[in-house]
Amino acid sequence: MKPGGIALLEVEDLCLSVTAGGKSCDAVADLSFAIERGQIFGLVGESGCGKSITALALMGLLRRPLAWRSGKIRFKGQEIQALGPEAMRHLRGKHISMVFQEPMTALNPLATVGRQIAEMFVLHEGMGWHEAEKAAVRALAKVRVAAPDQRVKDYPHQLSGGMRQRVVIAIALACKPELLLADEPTTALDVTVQAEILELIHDLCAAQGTAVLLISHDLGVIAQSCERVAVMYAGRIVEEAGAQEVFQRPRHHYTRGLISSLPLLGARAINAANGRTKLQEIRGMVPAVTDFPAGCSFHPRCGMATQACIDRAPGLTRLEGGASVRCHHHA
Amino acid sequence: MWKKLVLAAAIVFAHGVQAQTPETPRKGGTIRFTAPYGASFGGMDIHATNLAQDEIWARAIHRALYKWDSALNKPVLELAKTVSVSSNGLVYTYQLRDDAFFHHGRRMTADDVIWSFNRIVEPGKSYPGARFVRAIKGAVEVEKGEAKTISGLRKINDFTIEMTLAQRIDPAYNFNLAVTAIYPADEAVKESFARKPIGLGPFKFAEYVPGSRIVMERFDKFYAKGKPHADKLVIYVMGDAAARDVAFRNKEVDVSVLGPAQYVAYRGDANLSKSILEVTENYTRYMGMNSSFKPFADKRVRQAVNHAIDADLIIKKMVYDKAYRASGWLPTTSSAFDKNLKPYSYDLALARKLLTEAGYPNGFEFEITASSNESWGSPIAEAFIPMLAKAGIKAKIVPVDGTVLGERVRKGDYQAYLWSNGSGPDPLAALKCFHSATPRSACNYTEFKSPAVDKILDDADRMGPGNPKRDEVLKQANALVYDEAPYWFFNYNKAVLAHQPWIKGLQRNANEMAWQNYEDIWVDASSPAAK
Amino acid sequence: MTAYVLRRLWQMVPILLAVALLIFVIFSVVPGTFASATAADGRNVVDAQVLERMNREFGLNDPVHVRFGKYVAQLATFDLGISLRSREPVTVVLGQRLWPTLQLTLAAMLLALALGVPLGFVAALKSGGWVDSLSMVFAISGLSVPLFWLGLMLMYLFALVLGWLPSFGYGDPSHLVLPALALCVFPMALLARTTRAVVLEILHADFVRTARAKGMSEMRVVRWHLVRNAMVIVLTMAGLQFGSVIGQAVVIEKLFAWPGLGSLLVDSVSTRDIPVVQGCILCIVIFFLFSNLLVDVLSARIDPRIKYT
Amino acid sequence: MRLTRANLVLGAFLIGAVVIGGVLAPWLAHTDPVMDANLMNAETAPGREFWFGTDGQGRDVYSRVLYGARTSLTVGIVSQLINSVIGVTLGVSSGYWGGWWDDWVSGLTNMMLAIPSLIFALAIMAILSPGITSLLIALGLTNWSYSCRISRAATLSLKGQGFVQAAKMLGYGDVRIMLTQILPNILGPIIVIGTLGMGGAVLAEAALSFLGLGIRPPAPSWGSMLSNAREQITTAPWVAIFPGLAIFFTVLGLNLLGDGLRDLLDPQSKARV
Repeated sequence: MKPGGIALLEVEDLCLSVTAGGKSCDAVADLSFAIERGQIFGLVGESGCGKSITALALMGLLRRPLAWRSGKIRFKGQEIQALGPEAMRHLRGKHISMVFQEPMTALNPLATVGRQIAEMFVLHEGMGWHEAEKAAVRALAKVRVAAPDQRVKDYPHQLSGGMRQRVVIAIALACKPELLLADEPTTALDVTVQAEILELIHDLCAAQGTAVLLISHDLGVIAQSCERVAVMYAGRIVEEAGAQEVFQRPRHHYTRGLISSLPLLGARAINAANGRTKLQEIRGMVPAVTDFPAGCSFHPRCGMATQACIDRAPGLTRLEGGASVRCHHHA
Repeated sequence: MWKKLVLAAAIVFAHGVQAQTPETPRKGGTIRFTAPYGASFGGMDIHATNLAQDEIWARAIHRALYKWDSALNKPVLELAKTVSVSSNGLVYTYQLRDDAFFHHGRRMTADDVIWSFNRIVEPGKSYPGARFVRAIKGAVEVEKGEAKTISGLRKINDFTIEMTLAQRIDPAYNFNLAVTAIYPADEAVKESFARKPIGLGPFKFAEYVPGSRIVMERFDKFYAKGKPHADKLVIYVMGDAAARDVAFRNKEVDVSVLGPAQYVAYRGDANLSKSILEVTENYTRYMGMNSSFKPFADKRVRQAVNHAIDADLIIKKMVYDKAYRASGWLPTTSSAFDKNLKPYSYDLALARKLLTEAGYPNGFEFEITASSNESWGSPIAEAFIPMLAKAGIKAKIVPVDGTVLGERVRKGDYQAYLWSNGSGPDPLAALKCFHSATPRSACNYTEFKSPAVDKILDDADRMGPGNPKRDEVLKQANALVYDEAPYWFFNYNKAVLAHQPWIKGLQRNANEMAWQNYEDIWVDASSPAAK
Repeated sequence: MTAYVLRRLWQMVPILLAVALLIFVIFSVVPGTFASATAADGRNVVDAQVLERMNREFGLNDPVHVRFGKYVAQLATFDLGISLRSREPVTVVLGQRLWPTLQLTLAAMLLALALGVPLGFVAALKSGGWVDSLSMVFAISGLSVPLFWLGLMLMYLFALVLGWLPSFGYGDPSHLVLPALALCVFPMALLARTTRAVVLEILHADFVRTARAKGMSEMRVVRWHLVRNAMVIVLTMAGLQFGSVIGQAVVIEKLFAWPGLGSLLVDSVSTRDIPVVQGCILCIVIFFLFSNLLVDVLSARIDPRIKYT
Repeated sequence: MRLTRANLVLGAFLIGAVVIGGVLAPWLAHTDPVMDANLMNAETAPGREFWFGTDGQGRDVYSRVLYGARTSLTVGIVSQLINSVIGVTLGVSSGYWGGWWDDWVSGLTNMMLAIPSLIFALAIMAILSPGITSLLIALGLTNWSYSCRISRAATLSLKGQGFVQAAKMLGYGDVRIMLTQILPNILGPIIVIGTLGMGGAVLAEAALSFLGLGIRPPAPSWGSMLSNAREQITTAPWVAIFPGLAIFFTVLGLNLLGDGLRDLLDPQSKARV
């Protein structure tokens, strides 16, 4: 997108479908964004917006009933959306890796964490098991786990949630990937641990030059670490801009709603912008994939909706400074 | 029709040939016999069990004083060469064989016989053979613990024994089953005997796999010269008839006792029909009618039942002619069988008339206690219930277990029951079940009472065994019983043994077809187990 | 671990006692006695005196509480009494039948595992395809056939029509094939269904997604992460199945004249050889409890989350 | 998803056919299944007059199979009802009350699980006289451990939930809470277990018949018909084939129905059994 250099990851008009009851619907549509090398890119929105599906699509892990429909995903200039399973497999883990939301279940309960980390080295670095297990100790040390040579012998159920997420991160970063997809990496963790984990991701990626796609429903998490942010609603990006800009000048009413529902940061930002003091929630709920409303999909919940919003889906409006918004009445 | 006749002729012919041209028995090979009555044998102590199943193997290993001769249809001397009877018919002096050896090599003597009989009436135990030994004077005292040894048994010398009877009976009928087998006095007291029996029979014990088979080998010192013919005898326990059928057709076993359904299948099969052995067994199938159940107290009602059921049709259609219509209690193989007696006619009008005379013009209702046996249980009742209904009699089945049947019947806890009981080989013993002095718990299950029958039976008793006139007298009793109709007389079983073509020398044993004298059986070279 | 096994063994004692009590109660009210059963075939004129003496010899006339007292006293010394029919100690009688039953049920279980588990795996991995549909139709049909009928049909087919195998008997391995085959169908069908369900569940588990995200091939995912996880549940299921297999062995043993506990049980029930009946049932229960213990120990070895507590 | 529906539909269709056949037996049947034995017609092959042929006693197999549906359905339904009532009562009460009662019920359940149900049923059949009532008792008393365990576990987890607590605060009695708050919530899995158990009961009836301890003739029951016909397989195969098919399709229908119901009523618990 940026003229000149090729972005690490470019997503263009991506359309992903979900099949339910014999009917196929678009869970994600017209999705376009780009991530630069080393950049931390935030993808934010309520649950059910299509964030996780997008991440799975990037990993090539869409499984029935989800499927790719159209659009392009370019990784280092190479189109990967239609890559064969074998080629995709070589990309996964080695070049693009992922941290999942639920550290409690993301690890195999019957294998030691050491072995689960070591698998990465066996798979991608061609190491033998013995060697790989030594590498696993080092990888565990890197994610700041105390006594890693002991911990590698532990089973997941013996570790705390934060520890497990560290293990998951160690696995994800084991082979120094160029892109890390972090899907709600801290949601399931205690608040105290959340910051540590975010910091860990931030530091390690910076050190390795790994770009991060940080997915969260929590704007606070995004605000803490991202350079650029895209806001998703009902399968579409409704606003994309630099992190600062989004928080200071939210243009889409959905973004505003999200920010105003934030206790700490939100209160401050909205105070500055609108002079409101009360915490607000967005009324209503995210519609189900099968019945995304016509027109602007946000209109049933939007306080500013007009007849135009009901009749017509808004297109993406590009604004100065590389920002863009999808709203008939953007600020 | 012609086809059937030809077939029948072929069967007769095939059997005729077998009987007429005696082939030279071949030595060697294995006889693969089956024991069809249940899924196991009782154990290796044959004195302890009187189940038909156990007698099947015991005849190979053990010998009693007499043995059943199927050709003569009576028991003959086996372990004794001669016997002399005193003039009062109570003292029997046996000259024992001096060439009978036990399987461990020792010669049998009079001591073994005396020891064995004493064991059978041992007071603490309840060996079923006691009921036979009880005929010897002094046995009852031993049984009750009042005496140490049976006073009626006396050893004259090693091979001579004197037996004094308590009453005039023919001991041949008492001492031909393996429950009265002669044990080696020295070995039988050992604990190992219960696992590794030793006897006088033609085959010696080799292996016993409980629930599966007994394997026996030829005993070379068996007293009958040149016998047994086969090297080995295996008896498989095979309780399920359908499974036995598969094994037999698959040539895995040499003989199979057939039920009615299989009988018709085998008869219809060109190959299988060639080797079927039939005999009328000493069993009479019947429905007992309780004289204390009011309607059945009247002889006319009981006769009406006999007239109302088309027994011939049931025999033809359901039993597939695997039985002979009963015309009296004593079966065709009995020495006192009366061929002049005609079966009750199937005559509904007569049945109704008899019922009306008895005061039941509209019939009555009763219950039939029956087990599930296909030949003398509820299936038969199912077939005749509709027939009785036509005469106005409503019958209902009370299904019971085989074990419970006997108990109920002995207690008189029934209105009617279906059963099959032994009616031979000794006609007097068989008819004594109709003597008013015989208690219900023994075998007078319907508490039959007839002074005329009692008198005849008492007379016959006095005549003593061997009296040629006795059978004639017994025929009268049989006819009287038949006319009184304490039972619905159904049929005499035709026992059917299917055998492979290579098995020769099987006997038609009227007591139980599966009881064979194995020493006479031989296997020709075409058997898969001929080696 | 030894302590664990010992404690589990100790826990079996009350169950066994309860079972012993229960079967005693059941068979103390059973109609008919051994004595009446010996005369039940109607072959021999029954001798009332012998029957009476039998009842006396075996203490069948004693009042229930006296018999129960004797029974408990015997149990306390691991004595199961004397078989009424063969007059041998029940323990000896059972001892002769134990190995055949063990052989049959183990063979059937192993066969069921060896056939059912891979079938379930393939069905789950090819879920929705024709292999899946076909194997599940096969499995659900296998659960719907009367066992003795299945056995009889196998007998007809393999022994009579094809002549490949003996139809009955006991001894060399060829005799084991047909009964084990018949007996394995039911647990096999159940295991195939269970395995399929478990594997499908695991295929959607987060850690499998993690494994895929690692860049593992499906083959590796299955080998490294799926098999062991599925095995824990399948094993537990198999352990529970063992009980019903022992129960169904009664039918198969009777049909194939297999000399195991099952055919002994049926025969002893019909001859009212009550001590043997009681022994058989106790033996089968012990059998089942031990197999469960074995499964629990094995599961604990595979699954680190299960502790020996 | 689509497979589930196919299961449900096929299962319901098969069971529907059996139920209709059983209920309408007096109208659909050509003859009385017990009384119309006519030996003149014994073992007639299937044809226009006797659609499924006749058996050894000359009875119409078609009519007997229809009436047999009544027996089999009665056996299946009643025995499973007994099982469910016992299992749920013990399971819910032990889960709800806990304490010594729970220990006691757990012990009982363990014991029941340890005795294979077929063997238990066999023992009970031995002490009762053969017949349908005995069979119902034998099969009804021996198979409740599953529903007991499931309902106990469900009760334990429901007990802590808001609506139960609320009902307690409203002063509802224990029994009322169990009946109105807990029972409706565990009905789904119990129905599934019951449906699958019915299939098991029909098969158990056949197995017991084979062992000589089932329903005795002349009552038409598929198990005893099949078991009695096994010796006639070479002469009159139809006597065995039709009751055999009836058993197969009924149990198949119940299994399919149970599977379908499970996916419908109890989606979490997948096909574990």
